[in-house]
Amino acid sequence: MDFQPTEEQRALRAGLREVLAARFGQDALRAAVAAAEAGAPVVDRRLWRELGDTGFFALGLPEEAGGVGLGLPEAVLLFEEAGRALLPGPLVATWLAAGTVPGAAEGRVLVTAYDLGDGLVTYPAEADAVLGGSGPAAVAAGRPAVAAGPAASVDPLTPLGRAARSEGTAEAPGTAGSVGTAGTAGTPGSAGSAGTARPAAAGPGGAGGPGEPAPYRREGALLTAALQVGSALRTTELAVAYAGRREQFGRPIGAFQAVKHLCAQMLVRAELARTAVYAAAVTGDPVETAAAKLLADEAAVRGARDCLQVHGGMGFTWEAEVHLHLKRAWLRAEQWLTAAEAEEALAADLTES
Amino acid sequence: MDFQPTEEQRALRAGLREVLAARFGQDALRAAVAAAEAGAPVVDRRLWRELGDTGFFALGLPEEAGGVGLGLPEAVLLFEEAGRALLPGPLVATWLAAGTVPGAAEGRVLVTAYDLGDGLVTYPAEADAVLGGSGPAAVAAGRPAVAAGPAASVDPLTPLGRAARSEGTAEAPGTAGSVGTAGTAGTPGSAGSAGTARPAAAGPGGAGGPGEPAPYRREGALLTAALQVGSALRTTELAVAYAGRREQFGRPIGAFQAVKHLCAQMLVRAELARTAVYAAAVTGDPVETAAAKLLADEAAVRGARDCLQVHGGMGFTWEAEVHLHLKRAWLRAEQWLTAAEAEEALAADLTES
Amino acid sequence: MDLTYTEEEEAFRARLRDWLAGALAKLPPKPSPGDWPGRRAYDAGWQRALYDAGYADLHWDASPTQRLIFLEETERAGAPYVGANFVGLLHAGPTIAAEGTPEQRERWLPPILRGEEIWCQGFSEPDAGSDLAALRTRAVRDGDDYVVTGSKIWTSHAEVADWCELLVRTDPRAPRHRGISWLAMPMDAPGVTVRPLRTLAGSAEFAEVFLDEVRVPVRNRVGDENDGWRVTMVTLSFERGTAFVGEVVACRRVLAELARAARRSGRWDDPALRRRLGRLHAEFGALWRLTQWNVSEAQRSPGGVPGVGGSVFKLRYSHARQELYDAAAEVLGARALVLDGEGGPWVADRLSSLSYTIAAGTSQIQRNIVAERILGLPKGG
Amino acid sequence: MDLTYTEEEEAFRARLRDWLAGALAKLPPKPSPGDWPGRRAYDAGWQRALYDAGYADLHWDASPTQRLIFLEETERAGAPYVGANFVGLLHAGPTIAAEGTPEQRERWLPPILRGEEIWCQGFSEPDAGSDLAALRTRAVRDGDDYVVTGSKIWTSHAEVADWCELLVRTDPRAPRHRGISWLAMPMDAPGVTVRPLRTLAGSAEFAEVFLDEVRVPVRNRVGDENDGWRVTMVTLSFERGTAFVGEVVACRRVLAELARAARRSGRWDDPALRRRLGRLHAEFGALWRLTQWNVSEAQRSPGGVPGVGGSVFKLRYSHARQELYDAAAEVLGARALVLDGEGGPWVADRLSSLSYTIAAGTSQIQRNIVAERILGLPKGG
Repeated sequence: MDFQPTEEQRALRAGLREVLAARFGQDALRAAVAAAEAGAPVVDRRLWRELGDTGFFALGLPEEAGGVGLGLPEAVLLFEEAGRALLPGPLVATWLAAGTVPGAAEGRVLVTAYDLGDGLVTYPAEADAVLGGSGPAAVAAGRPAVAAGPAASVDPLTPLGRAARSEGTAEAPGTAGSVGTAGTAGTPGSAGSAGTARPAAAGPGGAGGPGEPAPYRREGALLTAALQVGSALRTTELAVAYAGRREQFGRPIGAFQAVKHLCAQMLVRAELARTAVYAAAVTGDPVETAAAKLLADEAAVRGARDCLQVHGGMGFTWEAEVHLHLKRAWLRAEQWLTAAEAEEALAADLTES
Repeated sequence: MDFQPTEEQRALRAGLREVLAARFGQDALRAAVAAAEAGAPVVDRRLWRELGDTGFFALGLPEEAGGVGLGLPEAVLLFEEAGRALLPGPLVATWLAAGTVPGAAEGRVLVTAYDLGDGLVTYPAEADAVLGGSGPAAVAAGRPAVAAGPAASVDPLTPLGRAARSEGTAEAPGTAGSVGTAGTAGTPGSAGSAGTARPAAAGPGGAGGPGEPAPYRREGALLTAALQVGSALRTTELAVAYAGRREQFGRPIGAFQAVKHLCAQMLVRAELARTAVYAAAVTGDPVETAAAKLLADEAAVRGARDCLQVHGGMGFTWEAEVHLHLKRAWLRAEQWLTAAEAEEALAADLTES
Repeated sequence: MDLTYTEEEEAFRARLRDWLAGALAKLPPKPSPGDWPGRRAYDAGWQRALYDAGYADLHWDASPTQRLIFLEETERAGAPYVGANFVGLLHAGPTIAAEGTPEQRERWLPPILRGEEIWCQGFSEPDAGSDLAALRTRAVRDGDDYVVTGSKIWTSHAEVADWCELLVRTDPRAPRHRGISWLAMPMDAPGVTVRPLRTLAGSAEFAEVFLDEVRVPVRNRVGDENDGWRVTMVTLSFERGTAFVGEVVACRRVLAELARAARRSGRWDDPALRRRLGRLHAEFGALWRLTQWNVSEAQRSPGGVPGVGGSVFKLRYSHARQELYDAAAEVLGARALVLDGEGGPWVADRLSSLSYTIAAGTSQIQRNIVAERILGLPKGG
Repeated sequence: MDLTYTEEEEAFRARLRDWLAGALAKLPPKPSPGDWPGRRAYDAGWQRALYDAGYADLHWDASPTQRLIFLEETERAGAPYVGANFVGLLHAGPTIAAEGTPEQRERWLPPILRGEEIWCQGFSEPDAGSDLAALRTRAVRDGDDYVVTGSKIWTSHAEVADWCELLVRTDPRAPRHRGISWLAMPMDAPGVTVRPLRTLAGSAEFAEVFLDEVRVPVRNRVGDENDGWRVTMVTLSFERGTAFVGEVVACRRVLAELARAARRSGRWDDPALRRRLGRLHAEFGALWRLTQWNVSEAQRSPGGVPGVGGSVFKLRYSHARQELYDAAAEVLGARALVLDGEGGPWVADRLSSLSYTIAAGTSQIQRNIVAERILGLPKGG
């Protein structure tokens, strides 16, 4: 047993961090917000393509299918970085669609998913395809059917629209246009880790068991949790940096216990969530995935809140990065698996074990 | 409108505080714990009688019935003091039984009640009578019927026993021996306050409405909340005193923000609960009573917990007063109205209003 | 302990209710949030109506109980908020009334009451948030003027204000709290630049005010030179008095609406959510009673300055308000992500509730105040 | 990131499991909590059994992963806790191993491993709780002895211990952390008085130890004179390593029992309670993974000293444990008030869980450590 990331895994993560620092730093983030506000597309297609070139989306596909042949453990490390950078775009759905929707693996198309309740869908105008259906088969149904038009999203970097069917389920509005199943080609897991492969275990015909979400929904929840962990780690860093810099009453506010302890709790939540996400990535276990999503959502939302509190008034400006973390964290908490759903899944497991 | 206590009310409270300081101080408290541990009776009958002489139990009875002719607002002030002093004995049930059970008003008898779930009853060996039944009629049924014998109480100063019927309801095990209804003689409320009277509103035949607890149960919850408020105020004082005295790292621990803020939150909870209790006493409103019990239970339990945290290791000794507050607060939280019941009652009111 | 109102108080309430019913019917349409001149005109018009009906000086001269009734009834009736008149009525006005010369009172108070002049507040600075006394805006005496240079932040209604109550440092060598003075600065003075400040809620409710050698006559100073900190504290103590009465009433209404929304959507069947709302019902009910408690206390002390209950109230209320909007988000589910949908106003209000544990002194500072001033714990840390 | 165990590790686990099955069958009946000699004999007997089977030195010499497997398996099998051997195996022993002379190691280590000598800890003092360096127990050199006077508190197994690892102040003029030395004190030395200390749980798990001019030979000092603080820190770092592995395994078992109890009583139908337990399931699952994470980290660093994960773990775990027993109280309802009823062990465990946010450094101190040492925030406050 060696739960720590390998050298290769660390290098993979560091590589993406470098790419994002160069291609999506503070200025790019502000520019993206300004663009989104002006009604321009949010996602930088060139960057999306570059991500595709690095193998970001094809990470989980077998090498013979043009993929990288790695597994969820590597994926969560990369998604953590994307979450840290607040990178916009339907990263999770496009990753899940790689191997199913042509062009997804290469970063040539944006794929969104019905991963929200109340008939909402992300990136309604920009997405080229939508992943849908609750069964194991992921369905690419062309552009998401947006009936009632766009909805003003609380997160400026995640546009929302109302899907044609809006009964509040995450089902596909139309299941026509099926082009295959997501990643059912047996992807080898990384050496030595159990169950890291894409949903090879569940055949195209059946989900993992009664009440168990389809594998791609489970993976969607896990990768979203990884984004949340990245955000939680980032808001911890932002809070610590500000607390060390900002002076009030003659000393850095980080010298005051109240601020110090807020920061400590942020780190504790982020680190525990990170561990849960890594563990779920390694085991592929649905109960551990539910735990990971639950803890990561909480770490991200509360982390952003506490970061705001540490920043005081200065965190309340539109220009500050903090509110973008909070809004994105709120949004992600509703994606794939909500807290109530996760808690019920965990509770059910308690009496079964 | 003048919500603050009148001079007379303040004097009443100060008077009891003086009596209790003289008759039930730190040493008496420790002696009572030691006696209880040795299997001796917990309640000091002489003190009980003295309380009767001061009008403590007869406070709510009309003057023509030998009472004091005051109302719930005065009662909660007195019960707050009793809670602060950790005075043992079935104070609430005996107060409710005044006018019903002979000798209760004068402090000559101890009256307990079926105010706990799971067939538990307090002071099984010491009580002379038990108040029971869930209807408006309070029933004195002689000594509580203890079937399975005593149960080891978590609170050394509140002995517990198992009642004959133990289906987990708070119903009377036997309703024989009815000697009248509690306080149905129209007691005048204090001047200028609405609905402060004892349960005169509900006739002997019917409770206040569907799902609404019998008036005496409502009063039981309110007076118990007042005891909790007293405990919360006391643990706040204990924490503040210790934090100002105890030095660590070269200064009083109360100079550290972490400790300071714990104490501030204790006060905030206690003060809000106190306000809620006073308001419910003045209005007699069942929804405000539920709010008062909920907030007071929380203030007492969390106050004792925080007090323990402030005291560090020194609060963990048997000799320290802190744990007695915590254990009593746990117990009272289960009496008359639990948090879940209170929350449901409050929720029901939300959609009715 | 008496929660019934006197006959006079009830009569006041009845008259006010009658008047409100008529006055609100004549109200012009509400301007959009970004229309500052429109908002100024709307708020000023409402203040003028209050003035004509004899309710203008309720924040100054009425008994605390009358003020409570006024705030309760206006909120219940859906009357406009104090809006652009906030600083004039609740900060600058009371300060001038308490500390100004007869000439200053004569000059500035009547236009405030009639809704003719709008004030804004120039206290906070980028480097002096909760630590207000760290302010650095300098005022240098030059003949009959102060020459003021610096910048202020979190100023509401700066775009349309006539006057700014300004805190400046007049003696940089004095201890922090000593060398501060209070000035009334005309907003049209040369050198004043206003830049809207967009908040995380996306709106521009606040502004930054930049001061570049602005000349303010010395006669516009209220109180002695370098005595501005004391003068200001008189003002600030009002902020934690009855300032939140209307909001508590509003929160109780919002909570009831939330419960009804939950019933409609079926979320009410979830006991965890239901009990969470029940708990908030207890919370806001008690906060309302705490307001009455604090008002009763103020009523008894002749100065009418609110006691310690203010900090207790603010600590709990700011947290409860955030809890309320978090609960709203739980009721709404994914709809809490949409600004213009069914969750619309709730989502925007949720965003603005985030400032409550920070504005007017962070919760951390409030806890220090409670611990040190009420509980007497040692300073420091 | 690999959570599978190597073949060798799995083989170790299998052997251990086999051995445990046999060894536990031969275990004598468990002594009552108040029977200190009985407890000593029981714990020492179990340690001897471990020794004979080759498992005695797992806390010292085995790889962190083997230690993890050992703790996991012994807890799962219901084997006795480390009990009276705790200080010897986990504090004093490792300190002597790391800092002692060859003679000291030879004298004290083998009897610890064989369960022949029991150690207790004399660190805390009434006036030095979380601020351990404030200790005041004095040791004055007199020839070949130190003469020790003072008192210690929160000492477990003092009644039956042979040795006490004692921190004393040998230079009262040196800065707080400097003038401290580490001594091995024989508990039968004249001048040592042990007084049981009753805790709020009603039990006497701890004792106070009073020292009145106790003579301790200078050769019993481990490390240099006045270097005891550094020597001690080596020891303390072990406490936050794998020390809680068994407890996490136990908590997960308790949680599952709780869920079953809730199903039996019908409380499981309450979604609020159910979800609360579900959340705890996530919590303890993640804490278990965090243990593996920390062990993997220790495995990589040759010294084997646990990293920052220890403080993170302790902060979260101590809180989670209290949450667990609060949840248990909610499941039990009024039965949580009865010590000898159905809620019996849970009620007692709830009481003892209260110490977790205090013992071995309060949560407040732990947060300081995390903020200052891990996050690099400034000291003070």
